[in-house]
Formats: sequence, structure tokens, C-alpha cells
Amino acid sequence: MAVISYIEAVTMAMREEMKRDNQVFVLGEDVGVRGGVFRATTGLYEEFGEDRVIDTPLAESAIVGVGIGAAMVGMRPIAEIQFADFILPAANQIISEAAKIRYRSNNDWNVPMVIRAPYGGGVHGALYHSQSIEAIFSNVPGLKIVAPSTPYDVKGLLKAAIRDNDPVLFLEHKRLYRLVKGEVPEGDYTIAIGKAEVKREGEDVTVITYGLMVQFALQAAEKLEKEGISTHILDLRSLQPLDKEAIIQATKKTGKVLIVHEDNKTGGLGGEISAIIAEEALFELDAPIKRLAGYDTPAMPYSPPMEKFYMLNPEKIANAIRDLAQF
Amino acid sequence: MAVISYIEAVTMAMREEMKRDNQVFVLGEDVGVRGGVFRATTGLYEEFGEDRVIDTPLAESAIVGVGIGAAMVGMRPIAEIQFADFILPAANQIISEAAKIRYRSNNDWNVPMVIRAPYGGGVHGALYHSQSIEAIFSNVPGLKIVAPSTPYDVKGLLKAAIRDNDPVLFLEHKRLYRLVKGEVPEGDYTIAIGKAEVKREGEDVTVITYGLMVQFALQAAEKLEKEGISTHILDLRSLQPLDKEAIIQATKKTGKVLIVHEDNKTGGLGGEISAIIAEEALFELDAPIKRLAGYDTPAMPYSPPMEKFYMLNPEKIANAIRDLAQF
Amino acid sequence: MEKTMHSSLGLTEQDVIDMYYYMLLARKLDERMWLLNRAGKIPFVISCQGQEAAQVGAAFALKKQKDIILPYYRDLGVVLVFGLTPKDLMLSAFAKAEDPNSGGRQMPGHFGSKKLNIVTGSSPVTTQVPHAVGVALAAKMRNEELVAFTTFGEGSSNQGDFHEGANFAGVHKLPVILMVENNKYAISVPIKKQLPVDSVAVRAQGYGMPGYSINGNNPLEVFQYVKEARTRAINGEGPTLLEAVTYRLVPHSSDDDDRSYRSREEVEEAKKQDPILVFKQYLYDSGVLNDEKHQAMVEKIQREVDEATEYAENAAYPEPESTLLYVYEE
Amino acid sequence: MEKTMHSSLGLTEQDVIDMYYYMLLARKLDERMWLLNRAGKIPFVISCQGQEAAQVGAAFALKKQKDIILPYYRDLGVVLVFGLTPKDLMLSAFAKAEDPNSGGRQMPGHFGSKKLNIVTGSSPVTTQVPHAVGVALAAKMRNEELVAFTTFGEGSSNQGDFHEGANFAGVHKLPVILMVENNKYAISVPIKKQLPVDSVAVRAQGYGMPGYSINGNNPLEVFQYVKEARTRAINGEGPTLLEAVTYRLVPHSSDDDDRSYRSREEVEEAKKQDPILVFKQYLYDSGVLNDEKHQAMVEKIQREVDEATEYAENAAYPEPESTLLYVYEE
Ligand SMILES: Cc1ncc(C[n+]2csc(CCOP(=O)(O)OP(=O)(O)O)c2C)c(N)n1
Ligand SMILES: Cc1ncc(C[n+]2csc(CCOP(=O)(O)OP(=O)(O)O)c2C)c(N)n1
Ligand SMILES: [Mg+2]
Ligand SMILES: [Mg+2]
Repeated sequence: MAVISYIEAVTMAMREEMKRDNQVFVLGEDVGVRGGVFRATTGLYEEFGEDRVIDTPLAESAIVGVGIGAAMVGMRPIAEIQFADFILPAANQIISEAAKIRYRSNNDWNVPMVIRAPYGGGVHGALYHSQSIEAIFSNVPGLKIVAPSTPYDVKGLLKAAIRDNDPVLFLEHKRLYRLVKGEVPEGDYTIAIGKAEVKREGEDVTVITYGLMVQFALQAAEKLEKEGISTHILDLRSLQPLDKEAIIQATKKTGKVLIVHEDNKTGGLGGEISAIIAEEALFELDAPIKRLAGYDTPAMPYSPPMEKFYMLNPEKIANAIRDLAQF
Repeated sequence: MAVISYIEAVTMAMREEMKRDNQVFVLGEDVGVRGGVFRATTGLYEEFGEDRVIDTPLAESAIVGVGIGAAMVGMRPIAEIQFADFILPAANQIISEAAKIRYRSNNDWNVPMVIRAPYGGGVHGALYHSQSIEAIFSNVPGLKIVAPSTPYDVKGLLKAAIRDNDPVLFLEHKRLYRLVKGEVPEGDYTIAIGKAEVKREGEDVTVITYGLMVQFALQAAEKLEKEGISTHILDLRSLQPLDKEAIIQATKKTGKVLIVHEDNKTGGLGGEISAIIAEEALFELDAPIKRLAGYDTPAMPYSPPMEKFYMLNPEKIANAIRDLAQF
Repeated sequence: MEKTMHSSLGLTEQDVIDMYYYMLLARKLDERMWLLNRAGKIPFVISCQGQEAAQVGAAFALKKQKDIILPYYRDLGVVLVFGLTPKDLMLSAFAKAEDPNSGGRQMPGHFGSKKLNIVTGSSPVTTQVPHAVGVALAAKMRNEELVAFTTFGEGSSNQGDFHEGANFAGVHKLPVILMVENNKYAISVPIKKQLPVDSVAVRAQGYGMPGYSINGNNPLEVFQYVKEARTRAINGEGPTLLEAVTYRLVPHSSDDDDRSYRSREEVEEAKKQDPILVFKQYLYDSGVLNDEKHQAMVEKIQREVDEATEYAENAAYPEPESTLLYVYEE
Repeated sequence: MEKTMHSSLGLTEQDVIDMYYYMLLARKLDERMWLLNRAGKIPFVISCQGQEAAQVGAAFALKKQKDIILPYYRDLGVVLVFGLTPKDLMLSAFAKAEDPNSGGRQMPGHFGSKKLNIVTGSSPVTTQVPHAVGVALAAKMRNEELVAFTTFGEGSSNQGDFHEGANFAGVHKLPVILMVENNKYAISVPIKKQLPVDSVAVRAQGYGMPGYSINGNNPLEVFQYVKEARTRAINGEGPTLLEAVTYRLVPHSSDDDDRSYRSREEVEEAKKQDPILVFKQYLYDSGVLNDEKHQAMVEKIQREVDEATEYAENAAYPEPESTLLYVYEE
């Protein structure tokens, strides 16, 4: 089994799906000859040609809207939004259109489309190349949202997303692109959208998180183990639909829950997760449900000391786990 | 003191502010001669002329974006989005621009603008004229959100919003426009953004809500009083920033919290409210934190039996309060 | 109009009688819906009145079961030609379970039927333009001989999605026809407050495509231009922007009152160009139609509208719980 | 260029020397930033190289402290003329607390200074177009004699905000100048995949405003057209769309490698039209500049860039906790 990076897993999944099904195609800014500004589409233009790897004009609403049109007649577009921060011009097409088409047509039409978007900070990206955008789309029934944390999950979930008959927003953490490598089988496998995974078993404190923060939480847990604190880590993987059952099980495991996300705290996904627990597993709790999240500022500044101040890291997570363990 | 409707309070606040400050102006679709499709701007065109009551082309991103430009140089635009459902083409201007301008310029520039948007259902508006959109904007530091429930609050909060030096999304529930009347003083008063209000004192169950649901909750409480159940009702009024202190106080009051909103449950504002309580007042609770909210479908259908099935109403709220009281 | 215009366009007498029939059917259905609304039987109507010629003329130039259409809310005339029946449309107006457009989920005017190649529509204006371009892109990728046809109002041509969609279509030379139905108003806002130009068609130049402003009260002229646009599209020559100039004869919708923003004289003046009257006159002048035939047609339509109304009124509502279905694939 | 072009435009010898000075200053600052980036001292650069003539020519046609500008990320030349200093710009490149644009919060290239009438910019492209229109609307409402001037790339002209903003400006005949800096690429995407037309300027017709495609390598031509546009705007004749045709001489940004998508020959060919060289030649030919004066200017600029770099490198970072400031009014 090859050990590859997170971004290579993105590319591998797309390549395999494009080979398997010639309805699958890629469209976005700079995805062609350039292979994407992050290189996620490297080699696809050469292999599948410019008809199936389309460099679009700089217009996100058209990228998504044209994708929707093609998807409705049975194509399987993978639309790349260059940075998640630039998805907002397409908000209307995603929320009013893609997510509502099956419902509004009473199951007559549907939109089998994936929208890939590199998100997240810690990359000197400043206010507009660092944002987490999942919360904005987490109140949108009809849309699925996936945010994997490992190369293995990337491949399995991206393939599942491409084969899904509903629109999927596929969030790739930019910092993970080259930070994390892992074993990824060459052949075909998918991971069901909507299923979380326990990434580490533990007894004292439960961390519920996703994306880059899974990796940071694992590092924190490693460290805390030496202090005698045992951390249980649930990787949500899918943000919509959430795996409620897994959230409740993970809560029961330790009775102390820390929800971690890089996105702003207020109005972030942590609220929903906490509410599920407070509604359905309140009496399993031995401590308040804690949220460790980004500050409520408009994303993170460029200046290194400010970015560092803003970003979560394994230390901050370890501290929060420790506090909760001692509660 | 005059008894006026919710929508008349909207008009009164705008008229008084336009008289007071000639930097205040209105722009939007059909706001001029037509006086708005709901008639919120009735009479303003006649009184202030077409330069200050501007019928714009049909383009929400421009309505907001042009407003931002004018606001940055010191005007005080009130932009009307005809239906909240149609705010999404302007999502980029609101979230990437209006909300981030003060922060990104290190306090050099700011955007004193109000965006008014009629939202909510129960008006035969079907999927695209019934939506609640607050959740999409509740994860946006830099933006304020207000959603009043009474004519008195409308006037005081809209005046505060117009005088605010940051952008305010002002959500008016369409169903309340003519449903609710109340006493509203002619003269000048404002209500601080960020302050909730207890709309009814009670002992058994706390309802935390906003907008139309405040009125429905009051009706439910009235009914339950006869059954011997005493309901405490907190009207949030401002959704961003949330009045945390008031939420915690209201929780302490009864130990049993029901959060009610018309918007979809998953990813709705209820999650954030619940999380605040579970984080900061967990041990005040005598029961799970319950959320009564819209179903997780893409807004409500047109067909009357479906709309009725979807919409919350005083009976559904009373049932939820009763269940919690008996917990 | 020249008396023989239709034959020079290759249309038979039966064709033009059919055209007229669909125009009149659209009008009569629309009028009935207003009556039903005023009688409190249906909550909402949005009208085609004044735009039937543009709609029917265009639809006749397309190939049913082959071309894919993305109509906007006023396009009663288009969808009737494409196969939605009076009954289907009344079921939608009454929001009944059998409504093929949305099962009663959407307001009337939100058309859609996969089997009839009518793509589902929504309320936020102009979102269908990029969709049409995407449909055309798929057709090009698959080498399918079809065009995507979409319509929208002149007010809606000011939305960003128009620009982005048109530009994409132009760059990729896609088989798509964008037809603006310019009815002079966006609700209450007159052209001069919406557009700094006399014609939306001039915008075509910015997208490297031909653009024509045509008489939307003449179904034959619209037929001709759409047909030519279709031929260009099929031949790989790319998209076309058409502007069919019409007039909205009634208020924006049943919730609107147009007296506050336009004079009765203006409306009366426009009624003289009512496409139904103009085309009827043409058919009489060409000897294709006469009072007798016309009367028979009116009666037939009357019956169809009556039957559709009766059926829809008595049809079942959707089950309340069905509200929860089809958020995702099931 | 005619040797006397500048005087026929009413520009003095000193004016054109100043123009050249700002062009060269922008170039030298930009080159230094690349060096600093390659040396690992600053994380990011986005360049003006190749577009200095368009920028400086335009800025010279505007009135400082009166007109309001909304520049895009490449507009080093524009903002230098409007009063941001090399020190200010290096403080931004090093993300230091004193950076007047954003206090180190934004990437370099995100200009802003209220006291210099430079409106704060962001990264999502084209959002500044409606802002510029709003600034112009305010000016019109207040009867202020000023224009709003905004720039953006040709790729960005495909965003909906361009269309919506331009249309709004056209309808209200607002005093705004929209200038496209067409540098032939949007990152890696060449013109022919972005635009179905040869020139963005043709789009002006769709917005009822004049549109001109001009030589962006000639600061005097750009000066002339912007000046005329300004006069029209001030006279109440409304907006203008200008397209300054240039070439991006370096990769998109310090994160880009342009070898994968354009040939070295193409870039070398373009360098022959490098606006700095072309304008230098003009000044020599006109007898305004010679080797001696040029050398002195180069040395002065060298010193300014050195001093700015040194100052900024040694300046203090913002306090980490200041991250929390200014989300709302305080
Ligand atoms: C994005 C959006 N904004 C606002 C509306 C509300 N609205 C519905 S129709 C309409 C006017 C449309 O005018 P036009 O495009 O000219 O079409 P017409 O109704 O005249 O046929 C408006 C503003 C909407 N449906 N979508
Ligand atoms: C809305 C949005 N989408 C994508 C990007 C990423 N991006 C930054 S610059 C750029 C290309 C811009 O090209 P052009 O407008 O021609 O300007 P140039 O950089 O060539 O001067 C892209 C795609 C962005 N900044 N904003
Ligand atoms: Mg119209
Ligand atoms: Mg460019």
C-alpha cells in the first residue's frame, strides 16, 4: 500500500473516478494546465484532456451553476473553488439551487455534484485565504458536507461524494495537504458519508472534532498520555449529516466532552454538536460541554504573531483536555 | 401613544431617522413609487424624493455592495432585500465585505449600513418566500443581527441599527407585519442591540426564542397558565451578539429550557444557545435542553397541509413546554 | 406582418392554428387562475398575459423531447407547447399532490418535468442561466444534438448570474439560447431605472454572441429568430441572446396592484398590441381562421380549462407528512 | 509616441519625470519584495510588474485628496502616487504593526488608507466595483465634485459584481471610472479561456457608457483617457469603462510558477514592451531625461527602498492580543 499525502489522495480519487465513469469531469479556476493552484488536479488535464478538465472564467457562481446544469442532465461535475473563502459568490447557487433541486421537484431532478474547497488556516493566508466556511453551509438541508482528516479518509470519502446522487461540499484542509501522509490503497473503496470514526480510544475526556484539528488532537492526546490522561477522539468526517449516534456514544464513553474546531466559536458547528448532546445525552455528562474554537474575529490575521495567537494547536488542545480531565 | 402594526413601526423608524439625518437613505427593489412590495417604505418616496428612496436594478449584490461603498464614505444606507430568501446573491458582499471592513482596515474604515430583510413563513410563500436565514449569518463576526417581535421593539431596534456604526442585518418577520399591533411612542427612543428581554415571567419552564415565535410562545403560555404551568419567556431580540447573561439568567430561573425557532433545527441558532447553556450553566439544568424548530427540509412547501405541518404554532409550542414541565 | 409570413417560414396552416391555440389556451388558463384567486380558491397567480406570442413562437422553434428548456415563471405558453397540460397546471395552482412540477411544494409558475425536458425552476431570478449553460456544456461534451433554451425577464438580466452564464457560454461556444422577455417592468420598476440601454440585446456583444431585439408580440418573428439561433447552436456556432419585446398586461402577480406605478392609459395603449389580438387578425387576414373556427377553438379551450379546474379542485392534497420526503435520495 | 505627447496633454517636464519616478519606484519596490520573499523574509508578494504605466498614468489624471480610489492588489503604482510611502508598503510586506493599510492583518497588496482616500481592499475579486459605484452615488447625492476610480483584472471582469456594479453606475450616470488592467492572464488562464471577446471595453455598450481599450504600456495614453473620463464624470455625464492592455511580466504571485502555462519566448517578447523601458526611451527621446539624471533617480529610489526595507524589517509586530480588536466599534 502506498504512503501518500492528503492532496495526493485527492488527486488519486479524482483520477480513478474519472477513469471509471466518463460522466465525471472537473471544472474550476486554473485546474487545467496549471493543475490547480495547490496541484490537486495535477496530471488530470494531460490524462483526460481539456474537455474534461475545464479551466473556467473567474466566476464562482457560474462554476457552481454550470456544474448544476450539467449534473441535472446526468453528468458528475467536480467543481473546484480555489479557496473556500471565495465560495460566497456561489452561495446562492449552492444553497438556493443545488441543495433544493431534489426537494423542490418532488424527487424528479437531482444534482450529483461535488464542490471541492480548500479551507482553513495556519498557512500565512491572512483574512481571505484561511477561513473555515462549514458553519455557513451547515444549516442547509439537501447539501452534504464532508471534511476528512487523513489521506485514507480523503480517498474513500471523495469517491463516495462523486458517486453520491446529491450535492456534496468537500472541504479539504489546506494545511493538511502536505502535512499528513498515510497509507492509501490503490484500488477502489468508499467511506459512507455520514459516518464518524473513533480515531483514538480513551477513558477520561472525549474530543469531538474534524479536519486538521483531528491531527492536533491526536498529538495532544499522545502528550497527555504521558501525564496519565486518556483521550477519546471522535473524528466526525461528515459534517452534514452528522453522525448523532457516534456523538452520543463518544459522550457516554467519558462523560466529559471537548468540541474542537478552528472556525469561529459563535455560530460554529460546535453549537450543533453540543446541542445534540445536551438534548439527547445530558445525563451522561460529568462536566460542562466545552468548546475550544477560533476567536470571534473575521478569520485570522496575516502577521505571524497574530496568526499564531489565533490558530489552535496541540498545546492549546492539550490544555483544554487537561482542564476538563481535572474538572 | 399610538397603537400601530409591526410594519408601521418599520416605516415610522425609517421616516424619523431620515428626517433626523440626511445621510440616511433607502435603496432596494420597488421601494420607491410602489412603497415596497410589503409597503414598508410607504410614503418615503413622496416625502424624501427619488434621490433618497432609490429603486435599484434587480441585483442584490449591487444593492448591498453599492450600499457598502456609500456607507464607507459616511452615508447611512438602509438596503431592502425584498425577501430574505433572495439575500444569497449578496452573501459575498455581506460576509466578505461589510462584516470584515472594520477589522481588515484595522479600524480605519467602517460600514454603517442596515440591511432589512423580511423573513419567515406561514404566509403561503412556499420554498422561496418563507425562509429563515439567520443561521447562515450567525457565524459572521463583524455583522450584527436583530430580529424583533413587537412593534415597540421594531422601532427602537431599527433606530439603533441605523445609528450603529457597524453593519446590521435587520430581520422582519413577514407574518408579524400585520398580525401584531402595539403601543409605540411617536418620539425618539432606541433599544440597545445585544440586549434580550424577558417578555413573560414564569417559574416552571423557560422558553428562549425570537421573532414570530415569541408571539406564539406567549399564546402558548397563556393557555398553559390555565393548566397550572408557568412559563418564562426570553425574547432574544438580537441574534448577534447574543445576550449571554440573559440566556444564563433565564436558564437559572426554571432549570428547564426550551429553545424555539422556525428555522431548520440542524445548524440553526438553537445550537449556539444550547451550547452556551451547556458550557456555562450546565448545573442549573433539571432537564435536557430541548429544541423545537423547523424540520430539516429546504424550507416549507406551498401546499396548505404541508405548510401547516411544517410551521410551528402555539399548540406545538404548548405541547413542548408541557412535556418539559412534566419531565 | 405579411399575410404569408408563416409559409415563408415553412409553417403550415395547421402549425399557425396550433400556435394560436396554445397562445389562447395560455391566456384562458391564466385568466381562470385570476378568477380562482379573486374567489379565494388559490393563493397566488403569476401571469403570462401579454407574453404568449414570444413564448409560443419560441417553443414552436424548438424540438420537443430533444431540446431542454429552462423556463421562467411566466412561461405558461412555453410549457404548454412542451407538454404540460391544463390539468397539470391547475394541479400546480391548487397545490395538489398530483402536480407534476413539484407535487404542490412550489408556487405556480415554478415549472419542471424531467420526462418533458423541462428543468425545475426556482424563485431567485436568473439562477437558471448558468444551469442552461451547464446543460449545453453536457450536450457538447456528449456530442448530443440539442439546444438548451432559457428565458428570464429584462430586470433579471441585471443579475450577476446572467453575466457569468453568458460569458461562460460565449467562451465555450455552447448550444444555448438565452431569451429575455422584456415586458418593460420588473414589478414596479420601469426599464429606465433598470437598464441604461434601450435593449438588453446589445449586451450580446460583450459575450461574443449574436444578439437581437425582436417583436415579442409576433409569434412568427420570434419563431424565426429562435429557429435560426437553434440552427447556429446545433452547427457549433454557439449561443444567441434574444430579447423579445412585449408588455406585461396585468399586475406583476396576484399580490400586486399596478395602479400606483403605471397609468391606465399606458396599459390600454399596450392592449392594442395584445399578441392574441394581433395574431388572430393575422390568421383572419391570411384566411387561416374565421369566426366559426375560432368559436370552436374557444369552446374547446373553455372545456379544457373547465375540466382541468374541476379535476384539480377536487384532487387530493399531498399528505402532510410527505413534507419530510426527498431532502436527499431515499 | 510622439515626442511632444506630454506637452500636448498639458503635462510639464517635471510631471513626466515624476511619472517615471513613480513607475520606477513601484518596480524597484516590487523587485525588492521578491528578493525578500526568496530570502525567506516575507511570506508573499503579488506584483505590479508590467502594469506600472497604466497605474501611474491613471493616478496622475486623478485629484489626490479629492477623488476616492479603490485599487486592486497589483496597484502599487496607483497607491504610491496617492501617498502611500515605500515605508508604508514595506511595513505591509513585513506585516508590522505600523502598516497603515491593515496593521499587518492583511496580505500585502490589500491597500487602504482613509486619510489618503484609498478605500480598503479585500481578496475576493471585483467586490470593489459596487463599492466604487456606492462611493460615486454618495458623491452625487452630496453634490461633491469627485470621482471614484477602481481597477481590477480582466479575469475579474467576468464576476457578477462587475456586471451589477457597471449597470447600476450606468442607470444612475454616476461619476465612476472602471479601469480593467488587462494583463492577459488570470493566474494561468489565458484570455481566450476567460473571455469570448477581444476586449473587455466592448462591454461598456451594455451599460450605456463609453468604453475604450487603450495601450497600458503608455502612461500618457492612460493619463489622457482617465483624464477625459474624469471630466465626463465631473460634468455629470456618467461612468467610463477603460481597458488598459498590459502584460504581467512575472508569475501571478510568489506562490506561482508560470513556466507550466506560458512559454519563455512569450514573456521575453512582452518584455520588449516593458512600460518602464518604453517610457524611459520616450523621456530620453524628448530630452527630458538623460543618463545622468536617470542615475541620480535610480540611486534615490535605491536609498528609499533600502531605508524602507530596513525600517520595516526592524519595526515591531502587532501585539498578539490585538488580534481581538476592532471586530466592532469599540
Ligand atoms: C434574486 C431575486 N430577487 C428578487 C426577487 C423578487 N422578484 C420576483 S420577480 C421580480 C421582478 C422580475 O422582473 P423581470 O426580470 O423583468 O421579470 P418579469 O417579472 O417582469 O417578467 C422580483 C424583483 C426574486 N424573485 N429573486
Ligand atoms: C472571488 C475570487 N475567486 C478566486 C480568487 C483567486 N484569485 C486571485 S487572483 C486571481 C486571478 C485574477 O485574474 P485577473 O482578474 O485577470 O487579475 P490579475 O491577477 O491578472 O491582475 C484568482 C483566480 C479570488 N481572489 N477571488
Ligand atoms: Mg420584466
Ligand atoms: Mg489578468
